[in-house]
Amino acid sequence: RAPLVTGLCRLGDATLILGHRVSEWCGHGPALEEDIALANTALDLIGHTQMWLGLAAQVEGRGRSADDLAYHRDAMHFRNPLLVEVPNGDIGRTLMRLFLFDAWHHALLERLVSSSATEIAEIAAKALKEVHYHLDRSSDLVVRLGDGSEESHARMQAALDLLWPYTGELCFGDDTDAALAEAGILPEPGDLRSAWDATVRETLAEATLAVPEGRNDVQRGGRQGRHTEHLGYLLAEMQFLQRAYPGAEW
Amino acid sequence: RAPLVTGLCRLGDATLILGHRVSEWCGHGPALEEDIALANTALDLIGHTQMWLGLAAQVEGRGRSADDLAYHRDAMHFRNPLLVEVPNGDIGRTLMRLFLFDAWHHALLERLVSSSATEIAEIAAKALKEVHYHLDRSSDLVVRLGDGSEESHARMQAALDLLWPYTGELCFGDDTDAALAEAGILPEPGDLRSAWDATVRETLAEATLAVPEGRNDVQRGGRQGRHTEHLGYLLAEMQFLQRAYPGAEW
Amino acid sequence: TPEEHAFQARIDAGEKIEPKEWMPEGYRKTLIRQISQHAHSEIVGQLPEGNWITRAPTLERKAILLAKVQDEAGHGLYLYSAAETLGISRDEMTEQLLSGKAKYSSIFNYPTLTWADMGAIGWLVDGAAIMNQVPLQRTSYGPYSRAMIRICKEESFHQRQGFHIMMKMARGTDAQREMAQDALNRFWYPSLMMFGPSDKDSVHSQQSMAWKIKINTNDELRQRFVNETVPQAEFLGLTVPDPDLAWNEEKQGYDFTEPDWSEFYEVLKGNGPCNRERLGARQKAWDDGAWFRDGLTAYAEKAAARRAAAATAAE
Amino acid sequence: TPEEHAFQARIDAGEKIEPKEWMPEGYRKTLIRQISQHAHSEIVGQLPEGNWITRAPTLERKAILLAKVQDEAGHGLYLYSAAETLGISRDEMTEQLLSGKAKYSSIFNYPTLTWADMGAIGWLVDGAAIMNQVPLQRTSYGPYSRAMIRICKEESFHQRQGFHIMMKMARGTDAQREMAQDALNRFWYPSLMMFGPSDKDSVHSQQSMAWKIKINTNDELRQRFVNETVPQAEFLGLTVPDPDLAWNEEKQGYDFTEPDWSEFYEVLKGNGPCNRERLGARQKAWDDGAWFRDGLTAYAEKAAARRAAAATAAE
Repeated sequence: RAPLVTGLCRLGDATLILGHRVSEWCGHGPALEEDIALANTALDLIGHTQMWLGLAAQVEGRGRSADDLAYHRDAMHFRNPLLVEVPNGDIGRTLMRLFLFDAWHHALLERLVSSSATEIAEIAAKALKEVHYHLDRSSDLVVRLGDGSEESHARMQAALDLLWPYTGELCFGDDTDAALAEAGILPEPGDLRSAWDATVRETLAEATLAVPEGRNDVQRGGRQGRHTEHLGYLLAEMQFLQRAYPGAEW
Repeated sequence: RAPLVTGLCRLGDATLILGHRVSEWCGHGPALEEDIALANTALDLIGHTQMWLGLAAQVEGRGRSADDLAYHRDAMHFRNPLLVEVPNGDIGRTLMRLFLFDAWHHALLERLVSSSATEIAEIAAKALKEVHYHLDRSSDLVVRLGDGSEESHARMQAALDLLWPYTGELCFGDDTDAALAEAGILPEPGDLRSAWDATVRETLAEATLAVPEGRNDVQRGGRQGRHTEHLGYLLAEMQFLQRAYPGAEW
Repeated sequence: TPEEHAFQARIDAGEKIEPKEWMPEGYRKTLIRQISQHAHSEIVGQLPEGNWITRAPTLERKAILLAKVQDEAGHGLYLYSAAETLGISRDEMTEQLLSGKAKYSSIFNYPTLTWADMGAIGWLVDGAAIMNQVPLQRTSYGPYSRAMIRICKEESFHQRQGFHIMMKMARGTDAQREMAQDALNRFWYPSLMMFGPSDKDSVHSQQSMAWKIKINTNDELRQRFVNETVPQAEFLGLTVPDPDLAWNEEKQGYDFTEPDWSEFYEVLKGNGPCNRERLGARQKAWDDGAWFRDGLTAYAEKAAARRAAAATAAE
Repeated sequence: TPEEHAFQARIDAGEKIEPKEWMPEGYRKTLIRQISQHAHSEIVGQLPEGNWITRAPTLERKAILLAKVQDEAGHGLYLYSAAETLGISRDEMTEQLLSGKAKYSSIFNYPTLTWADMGAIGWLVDGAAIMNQVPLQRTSYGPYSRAMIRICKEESFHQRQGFHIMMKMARGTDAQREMAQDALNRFWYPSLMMFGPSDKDSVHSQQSMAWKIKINTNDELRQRFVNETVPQAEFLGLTVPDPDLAWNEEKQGYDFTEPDWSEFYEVLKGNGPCNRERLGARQKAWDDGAWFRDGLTAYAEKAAARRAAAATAAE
């Protein structure tokens, strides 16, 4: 049961933290259509979070809720990959991060719809439709900005170079993953690598962006609870009300 | 007693929040000497905070400590003037804010050393020496940067223009102030205006900076608990550990 | 002129004016000013609420607030589109906003300081907006009227959500109740200002009413808002910050204290608590987004050229 | 050469070398490299701890941490000054840091993730630094030796403060104890790396020891550190993350697992968790500060010109 709780938190924490980052754009986007689309993406991700962390809390069986998990754990107990906690940077970096994440998220959900755990399969089926749209949108923008103006190309390449070392973690498994894969509950992260790779390489080629040469698994540890220095600040902000007013209802 | 607690919180909250802002520069200053000086200023201000909020807690008599006041009040109950919570901006704005504050702080402490409340007079005497040095330093830098390069002049003028509407609050009294002044405990804020004005105008003239034309009392309310949107974020960060781990000792 | 008479006759008959049809220049200009101001208000209005999205206290509240702010951006989009039918581009309107030539609702120059403000904005600010907008569903300009119908539906949903937050706060812990009361204290008079100055001081009103661009007077709407809102405040157990508030049996409405109009004009002049932050945030979004917009344009041009080349090659 | 022999004889006799005196070029270069690397470490070392100043849990802890970070900047200043006596400017050294030509201690490329890390840095990192620095008080170069004497005094104060934080955490709530153990887990091996690669893999060592720029070997110091630190961890009730750690009666010291040197070299290559953030922060401070430094220079020039003009007028 403990590995399953961890596995579900890894999913829910990833969507929660990424949803938080995306939501930071609200009202500050580069075009009105983009404001709307980013808010929509954030909304979807928070929706997934409610389902994943809700299920995690239920499996855990200690009477906690999705909100308890979101608002009452400190950074050490968060299990998201580091990629999603990196600060937004410019809109180019934000979109590149979404694309790199979406490519993985989509590959993962496509596998999860046939999880041996029916609750997981059901959540995945709901999320997959939205994430299909996310990936369509983010890959389209990566292509258009990568193959756009000189400046947009340079910014997208810089974004890719900066984020690349964080991407390997998405497909990097540990013992918990192995146990869950064994049980047919969640796929082995390594098994998603070829699908991720194919999507990413194809899109980047169309975007006229160069795949960085360095290793892409340099920055990892988030899924085991070792985060960047950024997560603590994010949580201080996100959790403030729950921490400052324990027991209040909202 | 309630007015005195408020009056002391106004002092301690001002030094706490300004100390926090200044401490954000640690390791990021424009020159090593500046890093050291800013850390030193922040340290002095946190020291004053310990004394003022310590006394506030004692006068309040509800068993709270300076730390309780610093870490367990939400923005609505903070009583600092808005000037100190404005984000740092560039080092020019940071130094200009320090100067505008120091000019007031110095005038205030010069009066407080003869407060009818001996504890206040004692704290003021200790703080005055440090603040004398702060004012020396910040006014010197305002002069040198104002009368420096074209760019440094422009930046200092922009900083002054941006901060000016917040300065009037420093010398803007309310009923609490009136009651405390009546008792000879704290001076009437309005009585500090001429000293503040003299210091500021003299220094700005030497710095070749123009005193802004608009009203300087447009932005106020902090001393009554109506803050800017910035304070909430500052407190979420500052108070995180105390909020997340209630009852722990550090 | 005969054209003007015919135009007024159509309006009096309750007909809708559509984009390609003849209209007096004053009608067009007034509508552009009014619709774009409304659009800008939706856009700038994202900011005070956006300020609490990352700090929303539960996942559900975060989702609701995100959806609401997204709706506001959507309303901005409808309204800019409606204004565009009158011959002004969205970029022109944006420039007018950023230069200060065009205004947005002053209420958004007030800060959101606690979570209760998310309730107060929904309850009071959206409530006042609806009071303004419901009659505008019957406005004479077709695209504007249709945008209003769509917007009003969503706004009343937002208002209920806001009231629900307020109720949770007002009936919550002492600290929550304190926040709720404080939010009401801070937003009450600015909400009353949303209807604009008293009719006697209001410019443009007469002609706008004849053209059915404006349906009710400012004072009528303000009175209606007070009459509806005061019992809600009582229901919440909160105190409206007006010691002179009293039911007037004769007029079947509340007597209430006028807002401080000098404050209104100060805020309008740029001296509100957040004018600089709000416009600064929009300016920054616009400036930072330039490369993004240019990049998309560059791609579109390249793609068009590639399609043209492919078409030529195929011939 | 005879000069070199005389120089070595002075060193062997325990004399201090002073700035204006003759010294071999290699001695000068090695010292510059070593002292500037140490100075850079103090400067970059402000960042991991600076990361928690705004979040320090009490006013007293905040004050202590501020004072500590201020001391580190002060140490940087002494050390840059000592290096400057060897004919390199502070700006040159800064450029070498920012270009990556000069290094700083790899330990500062690890993140500080909880408040316990403030304890771990004081206890382990400053502890290791002291172990390195105490012998250097006897180094042959006068200015360096004097800087070290001053620095060591403050560092041991910092180490005690760090240990005190660790004790509060280790003896605090469950959550605090968990943070303390986690901090030890994360900082143990990087602290062992602070002494540099094993003697057999270490370049420059022989000559540096002859010149008394280096007093002990890396492995000697590392062993000494482990011997001192393990009982402290036991006292705290924390577990050193090394299953093979064992007291060796014969050598009167602990047998311990070597750190993963491939990780060390990866971090050195720039692939540590925070290399980019640390250098990025220093680069930004430098770039953002350019106008400030230029402004002060412009003022100084104007003031000098004014003084000169006044002097001329007075003649």
